[in-house]
Amino acid sequence: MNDQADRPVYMDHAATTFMKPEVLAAMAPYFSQYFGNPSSLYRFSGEPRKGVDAARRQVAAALGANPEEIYFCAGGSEADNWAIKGVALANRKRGDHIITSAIEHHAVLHTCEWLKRQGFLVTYLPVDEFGRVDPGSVEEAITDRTTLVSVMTANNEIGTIQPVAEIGRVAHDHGALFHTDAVQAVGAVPIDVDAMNIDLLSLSGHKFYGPKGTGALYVRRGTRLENLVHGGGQERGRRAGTENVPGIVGLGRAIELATADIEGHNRRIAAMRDRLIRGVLGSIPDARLNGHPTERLANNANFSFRYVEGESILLLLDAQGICASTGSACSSGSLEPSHVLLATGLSHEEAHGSLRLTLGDANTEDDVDYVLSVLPDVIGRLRRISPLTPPGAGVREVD
Amino acid sequence: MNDQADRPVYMDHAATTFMKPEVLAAMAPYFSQYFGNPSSLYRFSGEPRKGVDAARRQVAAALGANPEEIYFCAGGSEADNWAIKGVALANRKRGDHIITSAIEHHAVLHTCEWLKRQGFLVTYLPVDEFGRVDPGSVEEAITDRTTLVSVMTANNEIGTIQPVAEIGRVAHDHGALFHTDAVQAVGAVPIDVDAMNIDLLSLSGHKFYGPKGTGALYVRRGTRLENLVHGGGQERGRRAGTENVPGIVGLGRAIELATADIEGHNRRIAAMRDRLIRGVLGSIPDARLNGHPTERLANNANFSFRYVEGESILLLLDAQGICASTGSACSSGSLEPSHVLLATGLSHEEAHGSLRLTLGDANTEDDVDYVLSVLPDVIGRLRRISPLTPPGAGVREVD
Amino acid sequence: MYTERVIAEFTNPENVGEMADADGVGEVGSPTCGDIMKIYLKVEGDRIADVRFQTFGCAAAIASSSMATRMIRGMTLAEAWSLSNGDVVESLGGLPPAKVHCSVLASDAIRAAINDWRTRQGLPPWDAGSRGCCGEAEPENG
Amino acid sequence: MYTERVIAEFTNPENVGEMADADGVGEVGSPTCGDIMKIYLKVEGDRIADVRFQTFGCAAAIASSSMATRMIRGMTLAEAWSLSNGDVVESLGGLPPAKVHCSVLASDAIRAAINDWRTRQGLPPWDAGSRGCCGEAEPENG
Ligand SMILES: Cc1ncc(COP(=O)(O)O)c(C=O)c1O
Ligand SMILES: Cc1ncc(COP(=O)(O)O)c(C=O)c1O
Repeated sequence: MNDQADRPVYMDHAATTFMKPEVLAAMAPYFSQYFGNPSSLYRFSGEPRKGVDAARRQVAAALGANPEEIYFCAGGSEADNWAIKGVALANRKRGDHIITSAIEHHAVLHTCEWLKRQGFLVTYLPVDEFGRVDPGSVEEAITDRTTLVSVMTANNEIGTIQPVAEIGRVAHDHGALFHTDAVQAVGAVPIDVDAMNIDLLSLSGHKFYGPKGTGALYVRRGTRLENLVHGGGQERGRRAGTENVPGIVGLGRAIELATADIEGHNRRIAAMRDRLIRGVLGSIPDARLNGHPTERLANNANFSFRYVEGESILLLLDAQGICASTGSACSSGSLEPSHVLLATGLSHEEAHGSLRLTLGDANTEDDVDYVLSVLPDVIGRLRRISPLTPPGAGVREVD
Repeated sequence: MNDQADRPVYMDHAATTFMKPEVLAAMAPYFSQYFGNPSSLYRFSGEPRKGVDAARRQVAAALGANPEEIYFCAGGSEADNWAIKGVALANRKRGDHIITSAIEHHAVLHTCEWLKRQGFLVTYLPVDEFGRVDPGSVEEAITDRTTLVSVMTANNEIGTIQPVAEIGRVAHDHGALFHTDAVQAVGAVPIDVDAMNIDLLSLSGHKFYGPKGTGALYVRRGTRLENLVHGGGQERGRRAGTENVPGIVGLGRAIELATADIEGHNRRIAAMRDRLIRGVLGSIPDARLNGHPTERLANNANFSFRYVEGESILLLLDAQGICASTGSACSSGSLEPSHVLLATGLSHEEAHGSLRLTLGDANTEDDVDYVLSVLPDVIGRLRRISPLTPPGAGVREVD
Repeated sequence: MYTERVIAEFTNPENVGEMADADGVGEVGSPTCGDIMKIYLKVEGDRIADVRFQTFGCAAAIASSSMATRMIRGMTLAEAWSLSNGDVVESLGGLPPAKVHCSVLASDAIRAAINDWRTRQGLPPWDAGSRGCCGEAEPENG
Repeated sequence: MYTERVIAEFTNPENVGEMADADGVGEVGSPTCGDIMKIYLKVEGDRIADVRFQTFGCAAAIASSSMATRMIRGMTLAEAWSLSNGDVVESLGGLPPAKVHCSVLASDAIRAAINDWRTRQGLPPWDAGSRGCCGEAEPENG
């Protein structure tokens, strides 16, 4: 064990990010000073209301949308649930068929499962070995009864970026709405809801250095959508609940920062990522990169290491002060391999041996060096324990 | 106009409260230092996880519940939606009837309307002139098909406290579950979920000096409940979404502070409230107190002033630096009088002329004096404009 | 939500009060709708020599009454008749969508007062159309 | 989620490796389940003289293998047979509910190795029951 646990080398930014000081600074006045309810009539509500309005403009600007098309909510999961149930239920008279992909986040997949239990039909599109959805497969799956196509902008595990504009085009050609879960994409993939044919888009503040428990749903004007949370008239009657003013203000500031220079940000992060990928594949045999070689998020590196299991890798890395993630999740009775990796054609064994390293704004080249110095030995140790390791396999000598 | 707008005499604590410094202090380390995802495996998740666990214990302690029965969510509205839809849908095979009251918050009423559109039957119990539900009326309304009774602990407009223990008893006697919206009650009404026969209870952080955008649902062990937000396995698989750790920690600290000395707090606040009520009724003719004379929240004073309309009162008070609220809400085309006041038997005119003053921890006796010095003149001015004012009516001379 | 002009007009309304010897009186609205507006006219020749109002209602209703009465003072009855609610809204620097009906009420009350004067004069009332008070709510968004 | 003892056992496991001249070998699990455990026994008389394991799996699986092999070294075969997964969990200071199956796998692997030894000796295998690997998930709450 080392004692870096409090300030480890954090490479799990796809899980959540720290909040930037600028974001906290923007939020600060709204906790106890401008604490009023933005919907109230008195002047004391002016500052909170201005804060919320400004945040709405900031989010809209980041997406190429109009402020009136932005609805604040409590996170990416709520936004996904709302978009998918909301469209499905509001358009039920028109059709009962929904198309999504096999590699969506559980917030989308479990919502679709719920809709199936309510009598809807759901098609799960397959992906290729890199995790890409073929827009042609949407064309094949879509019918007169299809009201919604939901495909994520970028995948949270393997980082693969989808051809959303083309998928949206197919949806529109057939009169269906197009929703995209952009929770991982904001700040990394430039978004223009018009150019990308997007009718609904989910995002989540804590994925781009904003506050946890904040999110937004973009809803194109005129879209038929049922409410998910009923009650008061907040968010123009579409999402009840006293507005989380500090959170909304923080979300606005965070998205502004995250989208100010996506290209420059990606260049810096991708350079580290590429060195990480080259270093890992160069020093560890029987390793593969999961996801797309080029159409991937700048911060995402996802590997499969044969003969070993992901949680073990994670915990040995943790013992060395490195925070990472794996697609191998624990449920009672067995390890659940990542549905995303299986959908790309990996075997269970390969899917179990996955490691996700996701870079962020606080990472340095030193962090990459440190991971590259630790990881080969970690994989080597676990392979020496594994009954699957063929004699001789293990760790390549680094030259 | 005075220039107190930035720091007005704030008497709208039922709408929202400022956040206490202790609460912000508790949250502070979790924004950017202990920012990790509490569900992750590495040690860096330890602090966030401990923070969430401690908050769960704090909320449980405030309700006489077990920590495993507390589920965090994003606010009172979400908690109400979740409880009511969740129980109704999960128990649909057993029954399709729900009982609630005519004076619930819109988060409950609009949720019930939604369920009606899904084919459920809803009974709205009447209230007496003080806004109380008669447990006997629950007994009359309940049938074999009733799966849920939902009656709020205390009303947000008129402050009336309901006989929840008795209502819960009737529900249980007939095999129905009992939910209560305690959003206004936490910190003012001592809660014991067992003694009060409560199966589900909603609360919202920003009503007791905690963070906005935080809430919790208490769910008695073994209660059949569908999820509202589907997705990841957070909150033991019942409420998806990356945990809002700072918000949860703040909610925990706030509820601990709010319930540390409910009796002492109520004594102090009720003394101010009673002076306010006496002063208003003593100086303004044709005024009445809405709600129950004794079974009411310590901080709530709600009046009807004949011949005048609430929004006008509000804006004239605002011009004098006083923040208050009215049941007279504006919707397109007409003024919507409060459904709560109408349910207590008020005429439209009386319901339109309502004013709610809700005290809080920062209010002082001076604030009460100030309101008492301003309000009679405000009502007098509006009455002089009103065609309804009978000759001679207006403001009683204060002696 | 209100413009400064609305707030100023509301907090210091003009032409407030009853007029005992009015030549024409118009009242519209009801307590159920939440607004009642009563306009009193003093007519000299075909001009409005004096005007007063009494209003039960929200800030927008009071501001609209005050503004409308200021606007029609000195007008001919025909000019006052053709004052549209849009003119009132414009003079107030705008009203929130949910409050536009208050300005409609003001012009309705003026027309009612003018027709009351005409009736008292034995003239046939002009055709005011019927706009009701509790209009249907327009969906705010989509 | 893991106790310190689990982490310690996992990061520094004992008895790791293949045993070329084992007297009994037991393997349970599958890559599909995500855990494979292989136990090698050296038997002298009716006692376990030496023991090795190889495990593909999570930290709990590796820690359980290490702990179980340490516990049975020196035991009679009958004693080792009756080692329950609960004994292993206890020695580890507890396992999260979702991970208890890993300890079951460890005692299953030991029994498989013992029966392999018995079969090689021409003895009838003891009855191990059948516990499978991918157990049904218990609902966590309510
Ligand atoms: C009684 C009651 N229930 C529910 C709510 C909704 O809570 P929130 O606005 O925090 O979602 C409120 C407050 O607005 C309330 O007073
Ligand atoms: C692609 C994707 N969608 C949805 C979510 C859910 O977002 P949240 O946890 O903020 O609710 C996440 C992250 O957890 C995600 O990565």
